[in-house]
Amino acid sequence: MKKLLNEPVDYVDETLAGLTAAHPEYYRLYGDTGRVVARATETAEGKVGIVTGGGSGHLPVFTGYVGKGLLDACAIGDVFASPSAEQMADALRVADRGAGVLRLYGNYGGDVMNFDMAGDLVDFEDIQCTTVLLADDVASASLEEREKRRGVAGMVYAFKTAGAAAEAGQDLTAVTAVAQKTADACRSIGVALGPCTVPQAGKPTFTIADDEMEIGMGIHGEPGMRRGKLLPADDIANEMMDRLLEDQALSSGDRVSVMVNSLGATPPEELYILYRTVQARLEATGASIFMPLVGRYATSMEMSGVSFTVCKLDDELEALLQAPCDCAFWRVG
Amino acid sequence: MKKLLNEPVDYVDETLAGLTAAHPEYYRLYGDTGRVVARATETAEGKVGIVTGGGSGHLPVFTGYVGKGLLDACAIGDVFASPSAEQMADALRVADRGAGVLRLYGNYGGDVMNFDMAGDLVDFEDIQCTTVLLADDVASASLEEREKRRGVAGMVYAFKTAGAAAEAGQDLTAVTAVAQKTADACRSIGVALGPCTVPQAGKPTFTIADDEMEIGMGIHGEPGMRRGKLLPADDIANEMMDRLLEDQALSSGDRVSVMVNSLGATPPEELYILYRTVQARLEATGASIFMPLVGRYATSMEMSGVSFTVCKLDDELEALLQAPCDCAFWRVG
Amino acid sequence: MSIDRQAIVAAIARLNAAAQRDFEMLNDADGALGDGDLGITLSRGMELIAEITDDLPDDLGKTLLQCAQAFTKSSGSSYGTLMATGLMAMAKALKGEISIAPDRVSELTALARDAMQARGKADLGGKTVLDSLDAVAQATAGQNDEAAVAKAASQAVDDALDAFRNTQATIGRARMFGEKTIGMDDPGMLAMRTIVKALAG
Amino acid sequence: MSIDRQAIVAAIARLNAAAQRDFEMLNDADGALGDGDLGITLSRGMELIAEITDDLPDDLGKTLLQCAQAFTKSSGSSYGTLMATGLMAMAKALKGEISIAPDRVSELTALARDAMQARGKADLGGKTVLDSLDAVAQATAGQNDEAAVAKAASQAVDDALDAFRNTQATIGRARMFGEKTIGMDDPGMLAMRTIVKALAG
Ligand SMILES: Nc1ncnc2c1ncn2[C@@H]1O[C@H](COP(=O)(O)OP(=O)(O)O)[C@@H](O)[C@H]1O
Ligand SMILES: Nc1ncnc2c1ncn2[C@@H]1O[C@H](COP(=O)(O)OP(=O)(O)O)[C@@H](O)[C@H]1O
Ligand SMILES: [Mg+2]
Ligand SMILES: [Mg+2]
Ligand SMILES: [Mg+2]
Ligand SMILES: [Mg+2]
Repeated sequence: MKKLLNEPVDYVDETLAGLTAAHPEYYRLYGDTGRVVARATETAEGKVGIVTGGGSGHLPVFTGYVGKGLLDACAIGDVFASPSAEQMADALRVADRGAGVLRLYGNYGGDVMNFDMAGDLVDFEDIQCTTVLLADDVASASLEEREKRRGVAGMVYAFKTAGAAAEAGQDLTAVTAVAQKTADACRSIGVALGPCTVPQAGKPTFTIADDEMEIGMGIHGEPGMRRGKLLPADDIANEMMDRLLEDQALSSGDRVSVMVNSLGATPPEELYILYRTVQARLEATGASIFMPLVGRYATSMEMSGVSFTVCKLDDELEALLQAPCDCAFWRVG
Repeated sequence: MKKLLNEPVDYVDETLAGLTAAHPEYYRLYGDTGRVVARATETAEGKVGIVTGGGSGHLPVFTGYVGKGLLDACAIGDVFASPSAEQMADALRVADRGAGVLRLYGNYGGDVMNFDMAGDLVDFEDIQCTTVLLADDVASASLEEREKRRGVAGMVYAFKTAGAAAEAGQDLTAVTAVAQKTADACRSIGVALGPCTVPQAGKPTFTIADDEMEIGMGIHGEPGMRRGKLLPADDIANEMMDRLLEDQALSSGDRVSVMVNSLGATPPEELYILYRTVQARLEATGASIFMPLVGRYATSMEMSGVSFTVCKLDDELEALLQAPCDCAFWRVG
Repeated sequence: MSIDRQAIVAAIARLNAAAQRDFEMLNDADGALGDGDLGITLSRGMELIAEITDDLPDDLGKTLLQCAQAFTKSSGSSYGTLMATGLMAMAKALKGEISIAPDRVSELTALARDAMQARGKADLGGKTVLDSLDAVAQATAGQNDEAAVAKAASQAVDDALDAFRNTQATIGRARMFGEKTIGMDDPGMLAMRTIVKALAG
Repeated sequence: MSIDRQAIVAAIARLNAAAQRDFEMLNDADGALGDGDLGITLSRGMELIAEITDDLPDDLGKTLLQCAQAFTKSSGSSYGTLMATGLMAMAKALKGEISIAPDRVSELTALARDAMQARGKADLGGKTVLDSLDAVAQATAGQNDEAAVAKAASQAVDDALDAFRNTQATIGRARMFGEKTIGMDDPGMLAMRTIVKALAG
């Protein structure tokens, strides 16, 4: 394991300590366990709260997206492990300004159990909660079993649109509907070239030969659709776009945003090489591209690979996507 | 070599094609060789131009920092290789709005020769040029031979302050003075854990054992100060801060900005772990920290490692640092 | 004899000792089919409960609720959350009672099983802790002698492990291992054996 | 005999052929001590010059300026820039002239050497192309017969290689290799041998 860290057991707490020390204008820690990140300043009474949560090791996901026009709080677990229900409950508590809280997170068993339990805990405190799950990874289950899919980078779009709706003063039902619409509009797929190492595990999450790639692999190394020889970038991009366009057809007049996302180690140079093909494939359907996102938006530490997310837009989502937002990792407007 | 690319020979041109396709609001290609990136829109007549240049493979350096409040144009070579004098001359031509152009770049032999030659070429066209070289890497030569040092991440601070001065309408002499003051105020040092691969070379730039690190290594794999066993993050950060503070003493009342920069593969989690110690060491001198930058500001593709840059501020530099700027990789204000 | 605060306090001591004893075994079992943290989850949860033993009230509902909360604090791993869920379901049913007869064990176990099933959105037969609880609920049904209940429960967790050993896991992290799980014990069922045997004394 | 446009056009053909012939050798030499692109830089530069041969003017100054520009276009590698710098220095000195005698070779080579030295900010004796040029300038000084100039220049590039082979490089990428460079030829000096021998015919 080649990482810059101290004791593996302190990896997450030290990361959060550094994050909040470097950006006190954006983030503060909340609660006794130090695993809830909230906005630096309280939001106004009556604003709908948005809370996410999940395992560490995916920066900017999850904690990074706490900020104006985005999330209100986040409960963060050990690397690739769910936070506890109590920590999630704390995140719900700090996010509630009397108008209820949307739980907006990726579809992973542990996270779901704990967020449900957290809801039960704060129910006693009269905090109203709704839930929207991201299940955008087309490689993780068929379209028929869509609700079984894992949540990956598509959540960034949902953070953005729901965050903008909440910031604009929409109520819990409306904010939840925006988040659900965005979740439904997102399709993602990844390709992995190299693994990452969970600090406390000390060994790579998977092994892969020097000339191999795995299309559809999950962000924690979950098995993908096919493993094969590493192909030229254009071929990989085409194969990934085939899967996405199969799952959600596009046609003339459609508008989409697209994210070409590094899983960590893959540099922006390679993302831009891929973007050429992504753009060409989308435009070939007749769709037009709005606000493409190319960079590191949802990662798995030093994992090597990329993911593509296509988010189909309507007028409402397009407007919410370009509304202002501000956190240490992303600014719009 | 495990990279997402097509033909290695097309790596740079395809990267630039993707970059300009994804962000047409920021960047356009200029000149016949396609190796000059300029702002999407012409700046006003009379604005001092700022041009940089160097090898590819360092995004956001160099092309990424073309934008409002930053650079006007950039000549970009093959990976880790200088662009040609003719390409640099084109960058000077597109950046000149009648008020002269500052050449602001890192101290590498090939780049210096070519920028000097480019100056000779545009001299015939009555374009006035000044030069400021970044030579901030304390590991590359002693303080006595400071002018021999390599330029690394410190250039981002100089892009920012000189860019703000030019945007504010300062003349060539004043903009050059700001850049020189910033260059003089910057000290950097790196540590490498793993190499990157130049696409056309096809093999890693250096080899290093699984339990080793090299402190002071250059961004192209140039030999550093010492190679040794990988230490805990806090120890590494302390050793690097020792070198920086030795070279430029700080005392009570001083103000600095500090950059904790990933060389590429190293994830933000590790940067924040390091930031704790960086902050503690700076504050222990009595200095106060202004606008710390933690992220990927100057990279070497998928190289693993980090660099620290301390930039000592006065009122002028502090104001210029927080002035607005906007490019696809960085926004202030 | 009946189950009251004192019996629970005594049981907690046995549970804590058993969890520490089986720490490595459970981590290893979970390491083979998951992320290797089950020993940590169980022992940490029991430790947190042990810490609050002195302050436990006589009201069995409140007592179990506090035990549940200790598990929600310990970690975000599935087992801790499922345990908390089961304990909360029992706590609701026992609110206000300070002593119950052994013949309630079957009914309470079934309540926990159902609540945990709802929480984990998993069916019975998936080779999980649910199947152990189901076996216990069935084996203890109709029994009202404390020793008989203990013996039946103890036998049931062993039988459940035997019955599911050669089936394939379909739930949780173990699912990803597919056929490899055939012949291996489910870590959560092993943990429930540890718990039930400690309760049985 | 004197040096004019026609002589230059003929020389370009020989230079181009020599550069293509030594392509691999120069890449390999540069690969051992640098980034392995010197064969590419030289052959690409000569190709670009060959492409403009038909349009070269009689004015030797303008002709050499156009040759220089071809080298600035070819790449950003040091050697191309140094070549362009040397050619530009000679071009300035020859502005307006259409024919020169062989006795000017020494003086012109020295001009190129000095301009390149200024451009590369390197001292003589550093085991670079500058040392080859210096040897040529000295060996051809005072000679005014074309054959004698050619022979002296040709001998000088060989002598320079011999003289510096067992010294340590202190300039450019080769410097990073330190003592390893002792016993190895400098790639830029090898390239200058290719050039001078081709010019000598
Ligand atoms: N959805 C579920 N429903 C019922 N039992 C489950 C579920 N998920 C996990 N389990 C049980 O929990 C055990 C694993 O617990 P634990 O190690 O805490 O899980 P993890 O570390 O994967 O969150 C499994 O062996 C199984 O018995
Ligand atoms: N600063 C310098 N001054 C003089 N000669 C130099 C200088 N730098 C390089 N050279 C010469 O150029 C040769 C290498 O040329 P080239 O391969 O084009 O360099 P690079 O690829 O490193 O830019 C060296 O062998 C040396 O003779
Ligand atoms: Mg586990
Ligand atoms: Mg776990
Ligand atoms: Mg070379
Ligand atoms: Mg070169």
